[in-house]
Amino acid sequence: MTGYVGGLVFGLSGGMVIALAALFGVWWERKVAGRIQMRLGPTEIGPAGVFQALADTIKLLLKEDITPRQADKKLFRVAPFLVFTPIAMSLVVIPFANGWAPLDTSVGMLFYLAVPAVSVIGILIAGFSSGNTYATLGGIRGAAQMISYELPRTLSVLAIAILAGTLAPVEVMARYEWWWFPVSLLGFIVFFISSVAELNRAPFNIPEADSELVAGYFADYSGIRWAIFMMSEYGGIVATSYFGAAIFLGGSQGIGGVLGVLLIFLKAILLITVIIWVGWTFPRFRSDQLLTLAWKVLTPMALVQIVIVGVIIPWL
Amino acid sequence: MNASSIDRITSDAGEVDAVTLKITERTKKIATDGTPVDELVVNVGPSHPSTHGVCRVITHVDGEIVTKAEPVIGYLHRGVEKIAENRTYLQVVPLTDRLDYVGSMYTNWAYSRSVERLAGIRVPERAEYLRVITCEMQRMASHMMSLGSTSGDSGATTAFIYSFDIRERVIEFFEDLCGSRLTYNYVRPGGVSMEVPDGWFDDILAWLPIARQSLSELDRLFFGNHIARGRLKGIGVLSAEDAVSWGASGPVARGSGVNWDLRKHDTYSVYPRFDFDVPIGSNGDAYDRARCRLFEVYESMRIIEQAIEQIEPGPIKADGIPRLIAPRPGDAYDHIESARGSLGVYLVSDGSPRPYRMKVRSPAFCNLALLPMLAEGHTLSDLVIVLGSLDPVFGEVDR
Amino acid sequence: MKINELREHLCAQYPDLCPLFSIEFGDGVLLVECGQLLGAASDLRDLGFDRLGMVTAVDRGETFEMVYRLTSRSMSAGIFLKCEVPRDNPVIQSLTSLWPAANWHEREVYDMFGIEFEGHPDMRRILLPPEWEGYPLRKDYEDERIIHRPDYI
Amino acid sequence: MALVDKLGAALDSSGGGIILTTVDSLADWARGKSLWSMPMGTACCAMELIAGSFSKFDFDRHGTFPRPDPRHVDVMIVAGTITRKMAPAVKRIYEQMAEPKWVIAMGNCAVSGGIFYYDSYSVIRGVDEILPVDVYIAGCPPRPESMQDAVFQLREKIATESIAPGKKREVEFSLPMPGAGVRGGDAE
Repeated sequence: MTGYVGGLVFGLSGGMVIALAALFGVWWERKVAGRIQMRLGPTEIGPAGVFQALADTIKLLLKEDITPRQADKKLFRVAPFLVFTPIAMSLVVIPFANGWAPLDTSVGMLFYLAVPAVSVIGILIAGFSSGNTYATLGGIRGAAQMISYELPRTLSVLAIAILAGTLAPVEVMARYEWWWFPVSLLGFIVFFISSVAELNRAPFNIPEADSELVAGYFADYSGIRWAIFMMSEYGGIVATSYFGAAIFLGGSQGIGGVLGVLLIFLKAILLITVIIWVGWTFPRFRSDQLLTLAWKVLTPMALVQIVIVGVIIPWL
Repeated sequence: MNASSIDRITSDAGEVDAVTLKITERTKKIATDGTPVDELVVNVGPSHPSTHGVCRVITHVDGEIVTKAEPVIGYLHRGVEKIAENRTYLQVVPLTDRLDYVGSMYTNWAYSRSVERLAGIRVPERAEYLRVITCEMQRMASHMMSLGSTSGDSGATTAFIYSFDIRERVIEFFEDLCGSRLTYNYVRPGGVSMEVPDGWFDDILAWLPIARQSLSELDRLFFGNHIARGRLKGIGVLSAEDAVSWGASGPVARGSGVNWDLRKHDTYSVYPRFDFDVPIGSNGDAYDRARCRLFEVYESMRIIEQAIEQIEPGPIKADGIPRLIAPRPGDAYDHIESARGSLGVYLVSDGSPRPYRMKVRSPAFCNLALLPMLAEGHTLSDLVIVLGSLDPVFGEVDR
Repeated sequence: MKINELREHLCAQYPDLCPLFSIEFGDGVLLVECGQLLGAASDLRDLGFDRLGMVTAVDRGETFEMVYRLTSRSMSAGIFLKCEVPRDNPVIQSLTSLWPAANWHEREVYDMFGIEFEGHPDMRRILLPPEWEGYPLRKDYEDERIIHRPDYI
Repeated sequence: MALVDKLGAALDSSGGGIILTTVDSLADWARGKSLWSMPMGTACCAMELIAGSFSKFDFDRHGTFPRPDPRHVDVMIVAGTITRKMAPAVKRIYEQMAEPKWVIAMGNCAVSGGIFYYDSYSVIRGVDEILPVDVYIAGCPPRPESMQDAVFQLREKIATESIAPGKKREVEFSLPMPGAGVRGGDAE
């Protein structure tokens, strides 16, 4: 019984964290994008419009939840949760502070790489069950994209795993040394690009492609179900940025306490900002360019990275 | 900008390998029971973020590849040509504003030229200069919109906003000039409606260097991007022969290497007095069309500078134009080079103060007819790029 | 090119078209019989008028006056090609075989005037919805949905 | 019927007046501050609509953000002439929008047919022939500032709405001038 209660408490607090992360992410994105575009972004609610995303969320909660007549109703309703749950689960192994992650497991990196990938099923189901041509195309594009970027992403993380000799993110952070950064730079770039692609963020937002497919696989979702898609997107950004900051940038660098939490937070914010910056500046890839990048550029780069690390390891 | 700038388009085009997805032969997919697999029909429009207005494209796709794209137009058909038959010659001018709403000055001018030809009105020189200055600024504004929406369609929102910033400044100048941001009603039969405000020319001359700088920034931001070049190159290739036989004009024809600019080759107004070049593309793809537009903006700036230098005080309206212009019976056609190509107005008079028939030869209408040919065989993502590169304005296409 | 040079050029090349040529408001006009339209257009194309600028019609009461605007890049000139179609049998040859550009223009003329084009690959309405009744740019077009503007002149 | 409507109806019938008022004010605050717009730009006014969300005018300051997807938006801004051919599409897109939804008619064409009112055979004389319009903006085209004003006026209208179906709230505006009302909602 206590197990269930604990799970419930844990799940709810996890949900709160991801909701907060999404609220912050949305606000930050709109502010950063606004500044890039010589605008202000939201200003009205709260200081610098910080509660704008809250108003958006309340509004979306109170909106009508439409299930289109042509949709496969059961699948249509369940798809947002199939996307959201794996992404929320992946937050569990992220080290938010020095030496602490909600779930400190020895296979944390593997967990992080494997679990969010399940959300591709949700995207595919969302696209197909909508019964809408845009959504169907978006779902197919999303599946193709996410599967092809799994490989370079996993390979890129391998380099750090070899250097650290562990798969636990907390341990990696503890063992991190400054010269890992130049050595694993190639892998970091591959990780970053393929993570952006995994998250379907611009310039890899071809499943959503608002100028081609209107909104892609979630074109027919409204209200709270659409908000869940958005939350999983921003939750994914936060998770990726924290993971990248912990693994490739050294995370809290052995500094404990509030300072360490702040340090990893700042590094993650840096990565989030770069994701937003790139997303609003670059044109979108076309599907063939996307696959070319994955197979002809990123995968070889990740392999070269592994070779580099493999050459260095015996000299240590 | 001189001849080398035109070369730059040509040399630049070979820099990145053009990714061409044009399929020449397509194997018909057959289902297991022997029937051909149906293609997916995607209905793009009439309200779609990148149809630039209200165009509907019924697109048949095989996977991602467009096998057939059929544009359906007329969603903005307002019957301007019929309305004009019940208005006097001067009352038609505001209607022409609403045709090409991205570049209202052009339709004003083309219509005014037609009326002037029909009624035998001679326009004072200062008015001609003012027309050239405003229309070249309008060309800048219109091309910035086109370039911006090309980048917006390909997903680069920031580039859109940067280019719109330049456009916004031009519109501010127009607001100072005639009080309106979009529908100017400025060029009228017999001249222009208003004298320029004090210091207007100086403001423009002071702004042009800034605009050049912003333009080169935009150039680097969007065209300097590897993804953008990959998205635009080799997409929607139009051969020069097709451009001529399909009646394409403006940057669409010039991007294909058709050296045809009415300002230069069938010259009108005071254009022969200016020194400017006509940018010509070589590959005829979306990239060359967009580059042509970009370089035309530079050329427009040159023309504006020269025109402001040459302009002299004088009357801005022809003398003795009656309120009711009633030309002698007959028909006249006159055309100008708008941002989208040769824009002509055909007027038939029966001697009464109202036009008996007005027909607008809209360049965007002719250019848009190319869409099925250009989009076929490309991916769905390229369809919006091709459509954007034809730069249709539906007020003008549908009239 | 000056309009007189154009006339001389035309008369030298195609003497049979010469008497049909006139000048109006500084533009050359070639008024032909509708049966000759395709031939005359083809001749003009060979002469160097390689672009079909526009196709339109004017409601002249008993007849429709078809107006084709051809432009020449090599001569920097334009010319009108006109012919009269009877109102009771508005059928004319299509120019799509010479210029594919004629496709949409002729569809528009069909849409607005109800003139049918023989040999056109896709004779449908283009601007108005397919179920529309009547041809709006005909002078006798009536539609109860039109509100006529009070006459101020 | 959305869940929130059921909640509103239940609260209204069971006499939960105070709770209803609280929920109403929260709902109206959120709805008014986050008016995502469907840019139904058909003609000239669309240019001003685009200009409105870009650098110089920046509707995003007020939380108004253009989304091309009708399912995600709250207010449809009809900017431009609506023709008979276009009208079914506009109506259909309006029907695709999720409740609660509002319509702003931007520009003379959308208000009344504008310059095309007389003698046109194909123009719908005002989008209110096919949709319920909440705010009208005159102008041909209206300036982007008028667009912003329309958003503020729409907020005032939203402030009088209740989540209980068919119920109206009585709201006192801080600036009781006719036609002026509150600018910027309750933030000031």
